[in-house]
Amino acid sequence: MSHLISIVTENLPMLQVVLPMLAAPLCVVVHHRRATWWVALVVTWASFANSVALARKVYLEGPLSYFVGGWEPPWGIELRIDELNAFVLCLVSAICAVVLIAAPRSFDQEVESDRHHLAYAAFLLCMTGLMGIASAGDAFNVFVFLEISSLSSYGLIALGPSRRALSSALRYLIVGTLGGTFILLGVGLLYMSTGTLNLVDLQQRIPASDGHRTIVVAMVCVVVGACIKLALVPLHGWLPDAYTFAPSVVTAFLAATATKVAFYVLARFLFSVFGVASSIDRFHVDWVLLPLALVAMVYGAAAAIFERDVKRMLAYSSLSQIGYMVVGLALVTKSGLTGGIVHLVNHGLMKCGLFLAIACVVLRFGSPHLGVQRLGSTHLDRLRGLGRSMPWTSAAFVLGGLSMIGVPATVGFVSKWYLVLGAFEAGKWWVAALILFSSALAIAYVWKVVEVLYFADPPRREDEVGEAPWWVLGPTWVLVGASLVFGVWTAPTVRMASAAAEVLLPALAGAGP
Amino acid sequence: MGPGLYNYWMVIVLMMTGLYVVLARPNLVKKIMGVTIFQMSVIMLYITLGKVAGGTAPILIEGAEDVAYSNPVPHVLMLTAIVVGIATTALGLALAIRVYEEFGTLEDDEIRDAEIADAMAAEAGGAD
Amino acid sequence: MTTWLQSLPPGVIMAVGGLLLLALRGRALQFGLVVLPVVSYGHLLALPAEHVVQLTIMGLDLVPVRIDRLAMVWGHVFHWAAILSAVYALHVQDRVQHAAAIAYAGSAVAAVFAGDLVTLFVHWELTAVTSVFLIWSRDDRARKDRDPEECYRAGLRYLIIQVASGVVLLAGICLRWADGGGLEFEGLATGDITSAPLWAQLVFLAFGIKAAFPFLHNWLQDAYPRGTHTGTVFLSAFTTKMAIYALARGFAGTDLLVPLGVAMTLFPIFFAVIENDLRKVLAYSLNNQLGFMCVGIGIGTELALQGAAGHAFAHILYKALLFQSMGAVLWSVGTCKATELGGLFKRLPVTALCCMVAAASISAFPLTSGFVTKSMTLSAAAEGHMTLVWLLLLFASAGVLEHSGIKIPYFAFLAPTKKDWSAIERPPWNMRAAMVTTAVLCLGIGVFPGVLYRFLDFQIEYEPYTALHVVGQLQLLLFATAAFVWLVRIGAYPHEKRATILDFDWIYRRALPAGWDRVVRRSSVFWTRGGRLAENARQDGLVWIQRWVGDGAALTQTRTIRGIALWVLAALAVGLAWVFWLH
Amino acid sequence: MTGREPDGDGLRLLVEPATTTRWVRVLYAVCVLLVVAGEGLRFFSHAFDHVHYGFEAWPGFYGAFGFVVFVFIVYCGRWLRGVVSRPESYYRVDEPERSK
Repeated sequence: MSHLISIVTENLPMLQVVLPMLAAPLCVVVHHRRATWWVALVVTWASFANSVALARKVYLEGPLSYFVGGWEPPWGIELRIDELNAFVLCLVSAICAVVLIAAPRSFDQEVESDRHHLAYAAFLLCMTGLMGIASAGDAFNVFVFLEISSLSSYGLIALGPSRRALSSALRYLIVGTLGGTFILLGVGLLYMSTGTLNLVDLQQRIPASDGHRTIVVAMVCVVVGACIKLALVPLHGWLPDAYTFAPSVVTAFLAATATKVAFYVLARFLFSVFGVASSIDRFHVDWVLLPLALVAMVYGAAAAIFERDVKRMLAYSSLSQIGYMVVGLALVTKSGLTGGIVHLVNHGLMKCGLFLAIACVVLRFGSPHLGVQRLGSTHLDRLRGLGRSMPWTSAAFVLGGLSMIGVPATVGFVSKWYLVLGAFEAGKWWVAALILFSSALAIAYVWKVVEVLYFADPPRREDEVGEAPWWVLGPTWVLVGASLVFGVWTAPTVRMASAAAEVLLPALAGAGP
Repeated sequence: MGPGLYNYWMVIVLMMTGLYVVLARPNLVKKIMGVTIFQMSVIMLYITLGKVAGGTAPILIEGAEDVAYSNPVPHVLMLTAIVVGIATTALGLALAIRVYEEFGTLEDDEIRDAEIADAMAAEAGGAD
Repeated sequence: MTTWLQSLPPGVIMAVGGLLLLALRGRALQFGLVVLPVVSYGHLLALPAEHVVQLTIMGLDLVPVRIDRLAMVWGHVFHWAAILSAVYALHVQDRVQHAAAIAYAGSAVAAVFAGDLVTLFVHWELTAVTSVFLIWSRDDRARKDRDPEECYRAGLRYLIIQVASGVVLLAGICLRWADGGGLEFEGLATGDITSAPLWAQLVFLAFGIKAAFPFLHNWLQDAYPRGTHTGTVFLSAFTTKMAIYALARGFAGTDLLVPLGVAMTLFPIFFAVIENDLRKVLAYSLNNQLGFMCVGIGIGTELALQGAAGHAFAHILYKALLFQSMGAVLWSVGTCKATELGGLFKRLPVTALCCMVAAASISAFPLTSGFVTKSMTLSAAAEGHMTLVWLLLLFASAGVLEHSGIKIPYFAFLAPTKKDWSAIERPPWNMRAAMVTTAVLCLGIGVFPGVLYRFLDFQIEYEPYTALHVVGQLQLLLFATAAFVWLVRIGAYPHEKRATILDFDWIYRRALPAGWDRVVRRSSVFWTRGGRLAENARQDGLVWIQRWVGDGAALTQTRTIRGIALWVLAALAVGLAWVFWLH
Repeated sequence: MTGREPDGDGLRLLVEPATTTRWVRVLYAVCVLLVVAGEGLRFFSHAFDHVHYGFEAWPGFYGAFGFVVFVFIVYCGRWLRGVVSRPESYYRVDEPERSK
């Protein structure tokens, strides 16, 4: 028995990737709606426990390397977990675990019943990919896992109930593949000039090549590829449609994880692999990213104000929030980076909660975008007076919205606090002003929904509906609750994020919080 | 232009061809093909950079001491990349079939117009 | 366990518990409504008299709890007000209103015990967002006075101004923090505020908005008459007095407060004379009372500060009682317009008597609470040899008698009327119980001021009952009453009229929008052109933004793959150009 | 939920026109008495020795001050009404035109 336990504890880094990967085909084989769900549920929770255990180990004992099959690099595949990875892994597995609880009720309505097992399989594969990206120790496996997660997410999006889900998925597929291939190209060029794929080795060898043209092109390819996956304006074209038409639970899952992992890739390559000396000091990538991020911040929020479909509104709000994260990265200060990384988790929590609240609404009003001749159930006019008939859902939405604005005692405030602090550290007060301006825009779009929820009369009496089932409402409140808890009890997230920021910016360690 | 760079030029030609097809052709299947060509160009790049001048296949031969081998790693990597490429193409084509069933066309801009029409019809249809 | 309870900020039980009321109904709701403030008060009393809790969050040294003599005055009276108002509101079956009211009271209490500015800011904003529901609520009997649309808009204006106050406060805090200052909430400035640093001025302004300084005051008269009949009782107790506390804590001895306070005591008097809505009269009267407290804080001597604190204490009770009695009228009759009322004495004798006790208290008749506290401020002014201030405050005292002492009870209960009230319902027992209890408290403080002083741990034994003081005050009040009678008899006293009385809010509700209109539409040729451009810019600006990012607009429409891929290529090209240029 | 308060008839004395005149006379009488009481204080105690201002010791100062101020306030109010009084519907949202 103890032997078994030691096998498990020694293979923690691998297990969290392998478990969902093995469970995915199992789901296809089992082919039973509820049974596959149980399989997926057990596996995701196991992975979650695994990530937490791993994170604990990393914080106690420092970064750890795992050699797949016992082959040491450069021949074998290395999984390398440090403070940054552990943080991302915890977020991804936690979101997967919580979202999956809500999945069956929501799938029942939005996905054809003989495809549920496939949906769970794709879900698990996507999780595999995301966990893999976040734990891979070499550049090529980052690409492979990226493709695994992307391919399965195209499939998941295409499961959406409307025909527009198909076209959105196909668009995402083509653009996403371009992005993935750019990363592959960049990795090839890196290998060409350094002869290694291992991230740590790359980090050591790149300074020696001193801005070799091949490496520079590789940097551009990787950054552009990651930005497509990250949906940084103006490379965001695929995101609003994909989020709007995917099944509600899938949107909640992807919004909270996929873009976050892409952000991780971007940060990892810019700061660790290419190094601050090359990417920032020499080629000033931050000068390009910062304006784009600021535009994203304001553009996303402005578009969300006018958007009348709440799901799509949240998608635009995501663009804005991605802008915040990239701002944190492009400030290149300890506080800014901490803010960006902590926002990665914070935004994951609150946006996932908000999209699940939308899933609750969809459950009560019937599938969104089903018929051509009627409003989708996520249209603003459908939410009129919902504060009375669905008080818990509405309250969750309001709390998530407050977090989106950045009201104190919510996680949104914590992120923005560090971002503003970072802006001042960098001497860019105007960035801080823009962050506040964009928060003001957030008030407008959140208020728009609150006004409809609480101050508009329901269109008709028979439209009065009951509250959503607790299977969906529960996870929603877990996430909204977490976004309040971590808004007050900021120590765990902020400490992890600042440790992660130190990994990326070792030169600045000791400065800032 | 030495012969050593020939492959790289072809990589660039293929890459540009692929991207051009994605951009210029509204037909979704052609776009998928464009993406595939683009991927192939990158695969060719990897294969090319693994080649060592005068090198032979990386199979250990007993007794042959001074044989130059080509680098096997990029080849191995590309096995995975090809699988990824095939999966992408397959999924893309499958989606294209479903899109055609639903929209009755494969032209990107026509699909877009149909989607906008969907949205407007829903808005006009009202809450019920 | 004990330590856990000790580090729990007072009021949080109400602030958090209030939200739980949302889940309750019927008896459980009523039970929770009354029990929460009682439990919260018990918690406060169980804490040590001098007590500080420190906490570090995100690198900020916070003091969520700081209990001392000054804060305790407000701690006591806020809880009394919360309990009495809760009893008063017991008959209302509206979860949202109750939850908002209790959470509001709780955050106000927590604000008073905040030891640092950040904690203060959080509660400062919480009181704003919770209290607004008392204005928005639609479940109320006062249909005539509370048009839903108007209540909504008034609530929105109220919310904007209240939140703006918090934002100004936050700006001040940030500036101070950026200057390397601490966050402690204590003695922020004194003496000449105009030469104080900018952050102190901002904080002063933030406090001033909630304390209803002249020109910042209109939210008070705008919003309070729109509250529900029970909601306004809550509103009257907390927001403004919290601001008074903040001023006493942060800006004691700030000279500017004296002229500001005097102005606050004076101008509402004249508006109150002609206002028809009796709850709005009370709102003006509230503003006037705040002036007395501001003067006390501005003088800044021990006696003056004690007077301000004592006055706040007494004021919360009698002002609550006045709003309670008007709430009872509202509940019974459905309106509080003076033109609609009169002669209610016969049908609502208990309410009328309580109202008169409150009226006597606010006018500072001997043997009532106002007498013992207001005179402290006057004495402090006299001892500081501020003759003009003293005279003006005396003037204001006569004014208080006019609007709150005579006008309210006279027009509601005594004025001749042809209306027959025999059919109206009498207020339920809980409203009457709350009113009678509050009235007893008002009289009790007036009769036994020493008990109050000891209870509040005042340092100076001030003796209000000197023969000269009593006789002088009675002369002032009764001669003024005689003047009222005389004016009514000769027909010089203005009749009540249904009207809207313009005040400073006219500036932002009418003048600015209309002025914009004028500039744009009706001016000389030059301005017409420029104005049209400006107007077009305003309208077109929105249209323009919408054209780009509106629903289904150019930048938000579903894109073709070509559109997306073009951006990708552009990004790649720009990226390559960028790095090669730098290379 | 109607309370059982005593009907107001017993208190009618307070508001009947005939009795109000009597109450008013009582009020005037008390006012005169108060001035007398003030003067009494001057002769029989040291109350006026400690006043802050000299004018406080003038006979009937407080009474006169209260009377004059009250009349002043009321007349100011009448004047103010002419300046700031508007129809009740002035701010009414649905009738913006009428108020102009």
